[in-house]
Amino acid sequence: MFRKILVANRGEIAARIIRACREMGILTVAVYSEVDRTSLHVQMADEALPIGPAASRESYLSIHKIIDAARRTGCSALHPGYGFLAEDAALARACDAAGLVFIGPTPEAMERLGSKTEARQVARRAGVPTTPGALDAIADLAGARSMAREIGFPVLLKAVAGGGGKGMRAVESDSQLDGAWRDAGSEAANAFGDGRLYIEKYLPRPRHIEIQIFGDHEGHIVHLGERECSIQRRHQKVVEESPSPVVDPALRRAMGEAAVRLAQAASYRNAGTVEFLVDDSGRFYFLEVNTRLQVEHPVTESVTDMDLVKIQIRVAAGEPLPFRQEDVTLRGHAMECRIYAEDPENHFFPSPGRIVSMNLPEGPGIRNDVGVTSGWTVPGDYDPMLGKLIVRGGDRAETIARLSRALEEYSIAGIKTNLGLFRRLLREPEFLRGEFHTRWLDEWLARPAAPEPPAEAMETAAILAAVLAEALPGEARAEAAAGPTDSRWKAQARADQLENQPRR
Amino acid sequence: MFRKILVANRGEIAARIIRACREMGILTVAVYSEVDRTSLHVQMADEALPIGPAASRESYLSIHKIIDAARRTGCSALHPGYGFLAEDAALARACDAAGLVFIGPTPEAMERLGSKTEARQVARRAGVPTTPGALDAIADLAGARSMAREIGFPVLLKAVAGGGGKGMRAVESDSQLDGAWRDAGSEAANAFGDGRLYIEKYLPRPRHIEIQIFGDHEGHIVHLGERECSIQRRHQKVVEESPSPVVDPALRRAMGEAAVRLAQAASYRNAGTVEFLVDDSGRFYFLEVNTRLQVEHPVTESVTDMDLVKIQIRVAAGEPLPFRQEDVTLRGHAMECRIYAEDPENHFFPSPGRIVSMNLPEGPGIRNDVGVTSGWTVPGDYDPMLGKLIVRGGDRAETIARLSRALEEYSIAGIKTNLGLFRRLLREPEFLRGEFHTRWLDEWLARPAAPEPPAEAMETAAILAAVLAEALPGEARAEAAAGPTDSRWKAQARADQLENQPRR
Amino acid sequence: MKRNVRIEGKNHSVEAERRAGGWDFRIDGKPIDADAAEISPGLFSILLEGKSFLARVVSGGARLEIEVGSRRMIAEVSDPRRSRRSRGELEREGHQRILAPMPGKILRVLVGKGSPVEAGQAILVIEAMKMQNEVRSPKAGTLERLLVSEAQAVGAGELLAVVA
Amino acid sequence: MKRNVRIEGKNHSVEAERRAGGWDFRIDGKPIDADAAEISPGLFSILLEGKSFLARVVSGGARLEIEVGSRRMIAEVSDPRRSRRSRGELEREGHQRILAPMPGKILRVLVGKGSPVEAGQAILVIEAMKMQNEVRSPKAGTLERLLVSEAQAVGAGELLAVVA
Repeated sequence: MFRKILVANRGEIAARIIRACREMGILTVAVYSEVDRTSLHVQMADEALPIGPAASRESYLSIHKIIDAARRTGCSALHPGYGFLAEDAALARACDAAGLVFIGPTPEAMERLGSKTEARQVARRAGVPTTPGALDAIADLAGARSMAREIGFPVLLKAVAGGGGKGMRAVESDSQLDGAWRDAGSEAANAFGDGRLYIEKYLPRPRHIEIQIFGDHEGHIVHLGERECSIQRRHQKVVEESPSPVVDPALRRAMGEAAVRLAQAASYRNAGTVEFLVDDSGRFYFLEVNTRLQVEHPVTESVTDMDLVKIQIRVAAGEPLPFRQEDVTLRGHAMECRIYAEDPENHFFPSPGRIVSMNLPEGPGIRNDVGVTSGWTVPGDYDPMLGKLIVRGGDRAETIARLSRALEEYSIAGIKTNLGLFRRLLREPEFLRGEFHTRWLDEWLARPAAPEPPAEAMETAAILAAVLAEALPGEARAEAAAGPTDSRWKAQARADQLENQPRR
Repeated sequence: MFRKILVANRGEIAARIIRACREMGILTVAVYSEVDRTSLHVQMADEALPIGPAASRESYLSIHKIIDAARRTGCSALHPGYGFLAEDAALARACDAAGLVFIGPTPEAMERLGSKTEARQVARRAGVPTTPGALDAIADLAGARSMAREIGFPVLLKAVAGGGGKGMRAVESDSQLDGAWRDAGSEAANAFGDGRLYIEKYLPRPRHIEIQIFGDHEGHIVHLGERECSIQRRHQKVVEESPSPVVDPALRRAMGEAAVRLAQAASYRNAGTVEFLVDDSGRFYFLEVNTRLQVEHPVTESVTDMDLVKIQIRVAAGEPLPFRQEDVTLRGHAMECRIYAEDPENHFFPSPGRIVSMNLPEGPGIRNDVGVTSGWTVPGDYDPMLGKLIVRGGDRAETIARLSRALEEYSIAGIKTNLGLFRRLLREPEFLRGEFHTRWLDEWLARPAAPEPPAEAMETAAILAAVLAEALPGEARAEAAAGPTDSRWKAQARADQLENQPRR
Repeated sequence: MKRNVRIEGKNHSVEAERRAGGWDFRIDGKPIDADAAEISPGLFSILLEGKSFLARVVSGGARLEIEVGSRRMIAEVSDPRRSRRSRGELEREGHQRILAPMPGKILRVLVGKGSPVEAGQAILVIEAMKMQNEVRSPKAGTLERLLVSEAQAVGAGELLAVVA
Repeated sequence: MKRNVRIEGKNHSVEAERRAGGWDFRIDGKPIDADAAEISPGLFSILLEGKSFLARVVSGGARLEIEVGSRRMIAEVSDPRRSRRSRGELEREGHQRILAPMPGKILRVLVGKGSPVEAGQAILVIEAMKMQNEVRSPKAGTLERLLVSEAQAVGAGELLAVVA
C-alpha cells in the first residue's frame, strides 16, 4: 500500500480523500494556492505545499507544479479528485513518467472515452444503445444538415471534446441550424481548444441516470447500481439520489451490464461513471463516460456501504476488487444536495465572501462533506460549491423527510447559498413523486413561485430578531449582521440587472 | 398518528426525539428548567415550556409539571427518553390518567421488570439462563450467608430496585459478607428508597452484551441483534458497538430468542433491552431488562438501518411492527463513544462550564448526536454527557479506523472532555483485538499510561500556538484561551486531591 | 429603545425594553408575550406564546435577511429618531449606479462610454467562481460613466458604471 | 515579541515577529521555518517545514492546554520582561488552599474546623452533574479554615478550606 499520497485538489473532495487516507493509515500531502492557505484541506493534511497564486492555471491546473510537489514530498501516488486535472490524460502520463501512481484509469482509457465520438463508437461496438446520430466529428455545416435531416429534428449539436453543457445547442428545425452550428463551434473552441462538433438525436424530456463502475488490474469490472441525476440547473447536477425512482431491478441489471460491457471494451480500470439518458418508456441511451470519481459518489456509498475512495486507492495499488458483482446490494435510499455559494433569489449569482457562521445538520442519517469552515473566506477564484449534504433513509420518503429536517437545521451566514432552493424543492409535489427530467428544474425555476402561506408568528419572530440584531452592541454579532460590502451588493441585486451563465 | 408529542427530557436524547418527530411531521413540545432556556432541545422544538428551577426534582423529575405541560399544549403522547422518569411506572400511569399515550412499555411491564428479582423469576420461567442465586429479596444477613455458601463465593450483593451499580457489592469470601451486606443495603436505601438486596453468583470477567427488543400491540416481538457494552467505567457504559466481536450468528440467535421469550413472558411492548453477561465460553446469563430506549440505541440503528425512535412512536400509536424477525439483517459495524464533560486526566471530575468552541467530525460514516452547542454553558445540574459520536464502517477494523479519524477532528474547547481517553483507547491492542470484559477499562485506567513517543514537531507547533494564543489581542481568541475560573480549577486538579464516584 | 421595522411589505413600530433575564417587547403598541435570547452571533431563540422559533440573521446591512425555519424574510430596521432618507430617495431617478455584484474580474466591456443602452442590455461581463456574469442596464438611457476596463479586478459593490 | 514557554518539562525562549502575511519565529535563538495562521478562536493551522499541524488551545489561563493531533500538551507562557513569581512560589508550603474543582453543592462536610487531617483524607463532598466528588486534603496537618457548610452552592475555584 502507498505510504503517502498527494491530493491534487481543494475543497470538499480534497477533505474527502484525506479522510479516506487517514483511515487507511496513509499520509497525505495537500497543495494550495495563495488564497487557500487556511482552507480545510490544508488543515487536515499531514503536509501542505504552496503551488502558486489564486488563478487555477498557475496552481491547481499546473501539472508541472503538482508533480514537483509530489516528488519533493516523497509521495508514491496522486489522487486527482474531480474537476481541475482529474480527466486530463496528460496528468496521468506525467505521473507515469515521474514514477507516481495515478489513482484513476489509464491515460489511454481517459483519452478514448474523453472523446465523445470515440466513446460512442466504443459503446456501439459493445452493444450499448446510443442515441441516433454521428459517431464521428461532423466536417462542416452541410454535413451537419444532412445528418440532422437523416435522424430528424430536434437534434443536439455537441462538442467532441465536451462536457458540462459547453458547446452544446438544441436545434429544433433546419432554420436554426446555421446559427447554432456557429455558436456551439466557437463555444467549444473557447472551452476546450477544440471546436469540433457532432450531432445526436435530441430527447425532449430524458432522465439522466448513471451507473457507477469499478475495474481492477485483473480485468474484473463491476457496477454499483445507478444514480438518478436528472435534477440539473443548466446542465449542472444539483440533487442526486440512489436508487432512481424509475429504475427497477430489471432495468438496473440491464443498464449495469451495459455499463460493464462498455468498460470492458475500453479496458477500464478504477472508478468511473457511465452516464445514460433514459426516456419515458424506460429505454436507455449511452451519453458519456466520466473517467473519475464523481461529485455525487456519496449517494452510492450510502446505499452500498462501501467507501469508493478507499477502493480507488486499493485498486490503484494493484489490489483486486474486494467484492464481486453478486456481493453488491443496495439498501435503503440516499439523496445529495450540492450546496453552492450562489443566490437563487437573484439569478444564481456566485457569492464568495466570508462565512460568518455555519451550522451543519446532525443526527441520524446525515453526512456532511464540506470544504469550508466558519470564519473562512470563500475565494472567488474557484467553483462555488461549498460542500454536499448527503442523507440516507430506509426508503425515498424517509430520505426526503430527513433531508427536509436537515435543511431546516442547516445555516450559513455571511454569504448567499442555495439552501433555500432545496427547502422549496422538497415541498414540490412533482419532485416528491419523482416526476422529473433533465430540464425539469430549469422549467420549475421559471415558473412563478407559489406565494408562501401567511405566517404571522414567524414574522413576529423575525421582527424581534431584526431589532435585536440591529440594535444590540457586540462586535461578533454586528459582524454577523452586517458584511460591509454586502448591503451595497444587495442593492444592486434587487435591481435585477444581471444574468449569469456557465463559462464557455 | 399523533399530532403533537411532549418530549420529557433534555440534552442529546431530546434533540434525537425531536428530529424523529420532525421527520414524521409530528409537532414537538420541549420542557426546560431555568438553566436550559437556551439549550439545543428548546431551540429545536416547535414549542417550549418552562417547568421550574435547575434542580431535577423540581423540573425534569416532576411528573405533575410534565403532565401539566403536555395537557396545556394539547399533546396526545409523551416520550420520556432515557434517564429522569423514563423507567418510572408512575409517569406511565399518570399519562394514562391524563389521556396521554406514554411512548414505552405498559406500567405493569415496567414494574415487573424493574424489580430485579421479579425479572429473574420471569427469566427463569421463560427458560432464559440466569446466574445462580436468589430469585427473591434476601430477608437478612443469615439468609445471605446461607445463599452465598450454597452458590459459592465470590458472590454479588445487588439491590432489588437497583441499576447502574448502585447498592452493589462483590463479596470474595465469608468474612467480607457482613460489611458488604450493611454498605450495599444502606446505599440501596439511599438511592432507591428500597434497601432490599438479593444475591447472585459473581462472574469474574464477564462481557456485557445486550439484545435490543421491540414489541407491538399485537404481541409480535422481535430482536434487532446485540450490542457489546463491556467497555465500562465504574459500571457506566462508555463505548458500545454492534455486532459484538464475540457473538457469532448461532449465539446471536440463541440470545435473541432468549430475549424474545423473556419479553413475551412479560407481555412486553415497544422498545426494550435485555442485558446479559457472557462468560469466556460463550455461556450467557440474564442480567436485567431496561424498559426504555437506551443511550446506545444508535449502534443498532446503524447496523440495521432502522430508526428506533420512529418505530417507538409508530408502535405506541397502535401500528404493528413494520417488519418481521426475518427482515432484520445486520450490515457492517458501528461503534459509539459517549462524550462526557469530565477530566480523564484528573479522576474524571465533572467539568461543567461554557463551551468556547466545538468542532464536530464530519464525512462518511459519522453520526453526531449532540445536545450542546458552541457558546452554550453546560450546567452542573445534570448528567455530564454532552453527546455521542457514532461511527459506522464496513467491518470492525474500518469502524475503528474511522472513529480514530473522527476523534482527531473532534474538538471541544473551554471545558474538559473525555475525548482524549477515546483517542488513547483506540490505540490499545487489547481493545483493538476485542479482548475485554466489564472490568477491563477500570483495570486499564489503573495501569500506568505508556509514555507518549517523542514528537518534537508537535511540540514546536504547540509552542507557536501557545505564544500566539497568549500574546495576540482579540476578544474572541482571548476568551478561548482563558476561562476565568478555569486556571484556578486546574491548579487544584494538579494537586490530585480528589476522588469521585457515582452518586448512590 | 424604539425601532421601525419593514418586513414582508408592512411597517411596524417596535419597542424593546430590557428587564431582568430578558426583554419586554411591544409591536405596534401591543405587548408581545415573547422571550428572545441570542444563542450565538446572529442566531436568536425566540419563544412566542410558548412557540419556539429559531431566527437566523444570515446577512445584514440595511436589509437584514432573516431565516425562521425554512422561511426567508427581508427586514429593514430604522431608528425613528434618526431621520434618514431611503436609498430610493437618494438615488436619482435619472441616474442609476451599477455596482459590482461580487468580487471578480472584468472579462469584457460590451458598451462604450456615451453609447445608448436598452433596459436589460448587457453592459459588461464579470468573471467570478468560474462563471461569466453579465451585468445589465437597469433602464434605457446613455452610459454616462464607465469606470472599469477589461482584465481589471473589482471588489463587491464597486461602482462600475452610471446610466443616465 | 519575546516569550518564555515551558512545555513537556522543558523551557524555551520564543521570538515572534510579524511580517507581511505571517510571522517569523525563533525558538531558543534558532529560526523556525514555520507559518502560523489562526483559523478560528483558539485554532491554529501551523505549517512547519511543510508539515501541517492543527493546534487547538482547548483551555487557557496560566497553563494553556493544547491539542496537536491527538497529542495533548500543557504550555506555560510568560513574558520575560514582567518578572512574576510562580504560583508555586506564592503558595506557602505550609498552607494549602483547597479550591472547589467545579461548580456544585456541598453535600457533606466530613472534617470539622481545627481537626487533624491525613494526606488524602476526604474533607468534603461536592455534588455536581449527578456525581459525588470527594475533595481530599493534599497534605497531613490541621484543617485551619473551613469556609463552607453543607447544602451551600459553590462556584468553580471558590476557596473551600485551608490545611496548615
